[in-house]
Amino acid sequence: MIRTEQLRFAVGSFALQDVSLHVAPGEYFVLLGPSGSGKTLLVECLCGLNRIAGGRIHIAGADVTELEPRLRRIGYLPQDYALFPHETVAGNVAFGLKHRRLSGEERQQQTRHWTDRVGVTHLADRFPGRLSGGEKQRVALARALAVEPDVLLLDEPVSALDEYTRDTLCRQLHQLQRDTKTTTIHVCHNFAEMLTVADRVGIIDRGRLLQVGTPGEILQRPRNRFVARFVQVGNLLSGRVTGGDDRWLRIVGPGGAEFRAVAPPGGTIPEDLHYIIRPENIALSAGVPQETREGATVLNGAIAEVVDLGPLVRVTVSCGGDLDLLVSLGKREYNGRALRCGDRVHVSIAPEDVHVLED
Amino acid sequence: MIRTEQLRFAVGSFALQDVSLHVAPGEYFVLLGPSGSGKTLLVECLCGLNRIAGGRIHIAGADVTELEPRLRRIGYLPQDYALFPHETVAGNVAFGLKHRRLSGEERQQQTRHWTDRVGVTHLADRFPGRLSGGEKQRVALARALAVEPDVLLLDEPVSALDEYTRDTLCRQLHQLQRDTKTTTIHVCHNFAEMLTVADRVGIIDRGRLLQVGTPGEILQRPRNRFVARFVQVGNLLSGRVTGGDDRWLRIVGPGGAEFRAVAPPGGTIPEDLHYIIRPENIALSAGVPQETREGATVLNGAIAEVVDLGPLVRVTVSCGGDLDLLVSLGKREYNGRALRCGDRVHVSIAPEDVHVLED
Amino acid sequence: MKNLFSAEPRASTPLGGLRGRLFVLSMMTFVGIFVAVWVAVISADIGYTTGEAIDQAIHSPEIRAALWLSLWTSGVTVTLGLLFAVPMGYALSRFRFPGHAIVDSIVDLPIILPPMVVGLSLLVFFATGPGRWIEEAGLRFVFQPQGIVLCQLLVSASFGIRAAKLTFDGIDPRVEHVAMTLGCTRAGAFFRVSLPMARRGIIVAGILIWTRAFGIFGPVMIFVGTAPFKTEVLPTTIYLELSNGRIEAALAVAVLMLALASVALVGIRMIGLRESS
Amino acid sequence: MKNLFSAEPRASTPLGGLRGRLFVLSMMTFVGIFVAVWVAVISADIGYTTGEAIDQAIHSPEIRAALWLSLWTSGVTVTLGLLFAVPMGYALSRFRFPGHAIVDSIVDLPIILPPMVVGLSLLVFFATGPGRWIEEAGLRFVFQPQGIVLCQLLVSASFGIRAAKLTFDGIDPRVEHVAMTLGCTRAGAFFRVSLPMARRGIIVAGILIWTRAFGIFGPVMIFVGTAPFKTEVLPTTIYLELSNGRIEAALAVAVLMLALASVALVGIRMIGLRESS
Repeated sequence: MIRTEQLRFAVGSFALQDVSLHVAPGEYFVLLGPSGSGKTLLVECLCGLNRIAGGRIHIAGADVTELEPRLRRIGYLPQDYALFPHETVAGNVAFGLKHRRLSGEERQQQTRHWTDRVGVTHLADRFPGRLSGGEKQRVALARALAVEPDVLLLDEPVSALDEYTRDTLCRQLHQLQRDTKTTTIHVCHNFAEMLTVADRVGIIDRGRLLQVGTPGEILQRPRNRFVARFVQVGNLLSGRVTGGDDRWLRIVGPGGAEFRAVAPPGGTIPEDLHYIIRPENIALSAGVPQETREGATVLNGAIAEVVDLGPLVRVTVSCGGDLDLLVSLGKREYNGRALRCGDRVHVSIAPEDVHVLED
Repeated sequence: MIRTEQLRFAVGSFALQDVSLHVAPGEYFVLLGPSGSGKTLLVECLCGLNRIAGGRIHIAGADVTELEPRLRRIGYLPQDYALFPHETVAGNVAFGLKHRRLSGEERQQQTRHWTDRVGVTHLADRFPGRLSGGEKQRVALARALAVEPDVLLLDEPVSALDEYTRDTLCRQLHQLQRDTKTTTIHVCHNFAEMLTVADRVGIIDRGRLLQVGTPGEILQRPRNRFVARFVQVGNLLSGRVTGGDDRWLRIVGPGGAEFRAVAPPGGTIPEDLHYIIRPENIALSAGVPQETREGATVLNGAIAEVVDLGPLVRVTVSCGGDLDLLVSLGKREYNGRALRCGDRVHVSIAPEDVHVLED
Repeated sequence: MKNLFSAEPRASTPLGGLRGRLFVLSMMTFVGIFVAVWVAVISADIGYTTGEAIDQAIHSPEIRAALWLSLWTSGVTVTLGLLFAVPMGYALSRFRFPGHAIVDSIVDLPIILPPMVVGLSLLVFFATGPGRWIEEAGLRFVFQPQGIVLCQLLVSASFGIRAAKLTFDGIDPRVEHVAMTLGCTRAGAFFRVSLPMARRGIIVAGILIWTRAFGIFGPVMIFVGTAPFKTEVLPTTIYLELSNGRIEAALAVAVLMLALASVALVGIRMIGLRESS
Repeated sequence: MKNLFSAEPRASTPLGGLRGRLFVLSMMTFVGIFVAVWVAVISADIGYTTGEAIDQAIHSPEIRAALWLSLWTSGVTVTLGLLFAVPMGYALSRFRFPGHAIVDSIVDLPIILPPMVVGLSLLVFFATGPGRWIEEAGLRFVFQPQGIVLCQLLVSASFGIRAAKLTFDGIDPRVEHVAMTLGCTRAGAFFRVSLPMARRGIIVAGILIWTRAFGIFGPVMIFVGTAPFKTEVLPTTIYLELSNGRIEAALAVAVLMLALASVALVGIRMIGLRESS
């Protein structure tokens, strides 16, 4: 539905570099990156608010690279919503309809339809200055959807809201997108927010698209160290390859611990590399584990810290040397045992869960 | 170490109302509330930056209510750090030492000690304008700690930082506090941030301290609906009391489901009430559960949504009527089963896990 | 415009001991002196004038003519000034073009420049080269009422342009961006969104232009002279009446101007306050 | 001060069709006319004057005396003006006190007021009540050089106060708060933190006061007269030379003032730019 090819754009010393992106019809795509990564610039380029220096942009099959914003058939919800303060809620929602050949009555109906849809009809005569953050967001959404765009571009749609209303509004957003089947690109910097809505996600940093995939792929198989850190992978370790066969790579990590990892497909493998082990993939047991998967590394260590995060408990296991491993347990798993700081425990890690990074 | 009694302060239409707080020596206390709840105002009152309208403030046993900020022996780290832009990093850290009777050499030693401690010695000659957010935070921390305060007041110390550096800096902060044993009050609006550092936590809203307790207490036993929503309790339900005995209360909830709850201690129980069930306390099984705890409610429903949050999987179970229950499973728990949208499942909820709110 | 005419300071009154109170007191002393001086000066004006003098002044045909000339010239100046201020303020706020910094400096120049220099420059301009050509073509300014408008415009337009630029700077470009994605052209976004949003700032810009234009004296005197009934504006009247020893008449005119300026000031502050609330 | 003298607009140049380009063009037309007018006027000045005329002007004892008088009076005014501007700007920015809005309005008044009214008001003040008493006590202002300073101060101090207030508004009070928790009194926090942080804004405030003070004419003429070698400042020189038909001399003085104003403008812009970077 929306496709960019080798999109390039520079401003000052910052540049978007050869961004190639493809979002399928009806897909909810999240563009995730830290502040200053170029997310907003990219969205502005897609809107036609910045003239790109190179590459093409296609929306709904048509090349819109040279088209003005008003002809691109996009819905745009910028940061802080940018409602028109001199128009009422109804006036805001109806704004885009004035450029259609509609009778006054049709326009009213349409406006009413969309204010109903997002649940702000009771606020129709208010001015934006007197709305709460969540109400503003919904009005901006209705305004963008009222023109029935091919693509909806949401720039940090919940960042301005209070922590505890974000989750609710994210879910409403997702539901609305499911109902209207509008192709959506949602820009955000919050990893947890992405997980609640995304069909697919693209990680962006310093103007480059680093990895695109489903949330699960990004989570379990980050491509490089930046992505790994950004998705808070828990255990990001360095090591040196000491050998390997056609199945497994042997890596000596911090403290001399030896891990086996599934060899990454293709290409040469550097001698020094980085790899991740997700905290939920590490098994924890008091005694030496009886059943382990083939090739698993078993280490013993002491519990250094236990942090109760509610549904999740994060345990830090100190395995000697510089090797501190984060292990996460579900609350029920944790309740079954009595783990305390200082307890000696064993951890086991299967080769499938040791994921080698590209850099 | 720091104690307020019935502290009152009003500005415009907002007021801090009878805030009584007690933080023990060496404790890491988090003041958690949404924006506009009065957290920052309260910290400013503790600093002596606002003249309070009523009540007393004690620090280290002394009544400081009428004392100027400079005499209160506090370290203050405001939002955005407020470094002195016309002083170097070393100048910032040394700022408070100029009011001590120290020789130039002692002052340099002290400054060096604290820049070392937070790891910014290599930046000593830089001006704040050229530091990253994380570096600024550490300089501000060194500046506040250099005067060896009785109490350290941190106002949103990591909110200005990138999502993925927050966690690291929070842990460093916590470690530093453990090492220096400085009594600390840390203001924040982020629930997850609180969990990683807090010994105890106070929830504040609209100028009132709503609940004080350990993170676990707040999580499992929120006092009222505001706290429950704020700590994202997952399942906040309303119901009507239909009966009960000395052990359990019977509550009919949405969709006619009957729950048993441990009767809250003392006081009269209203007929209509709200209660919470944490997602990690709900057991999920495909068949009718064989073992349930005494008095447990067993419901059957269909899986409406499965969201993979990495270490955690959030499952929405639709139990008919208006009753949608969120259930959270640890990743390993989840991996053991093959749950799909539409599957029929049973959930069981023990009376101990149905917590009745005060309002 | 809350930057130029702002309201209450932020809340926070740190506790201070005796030294803190002395510090606040010493700073407030300067405030007190400043206020006292102005109150004394204005009181002297008002105390010394009489209703009768003002009444006489208003009924003097010469002063009436000057008042009328002042009003219509400053009215035209405000209109023309805003005609420049709105597009220029917008262009300086939104467009990036080569020489932006130079244009910005040229806009600032009249704010910095001594007004007498402007008057003399106009005189020289119309005495030489292209200026003389314009005069000879029949567009006469020197010693003409329309010359007053020109003087006023050159001296005051920049204040309007600055105010308009500040206003547009304060309007998030994203509201225009949204309007463009909703079907507006750039012009459409300007007229349907930015201009309505800027209306208060534009009114303030107009008042600022007006106060400058209305009070101008030096440049007007050297460019169009002080001919009664022809090029005499109210500040000229003060000068002429004073020269003729009629201090009461001069004072009556001054009090009139003071009253008008106060109305303008109250207008600006009310608009500013409503905006910030 | 980047609010008053600001730099480049924010980046973003939306795509526009023909209509978009026409819109931009029409707005830029106004910019073009404005720039063209000023370039023409200033060029006429510079084209018509000669090095010889400027040389003569500088060597004329009368003009030298006027230049010297202008320089020292404006210098004293800047000093006194800043002496008021810094504490008043700080007090208006930081302290809440009853009558804050009224004081704020009184500070704005001289910005709005026609300068001639200020001159006349001073004349009236010193001719009546307490003013006459001051004059009789030996503190003479009317028709005295020190009267020039008084005129300049009343007309220009407000610009400095506004600029100082804006500067302190732009300094986060939290830096003072931190300083206070680190052992400073309120005064200590002001002198060790806010004042050093405000130094560029204060320099700009000083330049603004100076440009006003240096260019003042009308009020000076009516309050202290136009006596050569005694109360003749440079703007007066322009008037006197022109009255005597020596337009070259007047122009030479005007070009001199133009040059000084340009230096002031460049100074402000450079300080502003360095601050925003």
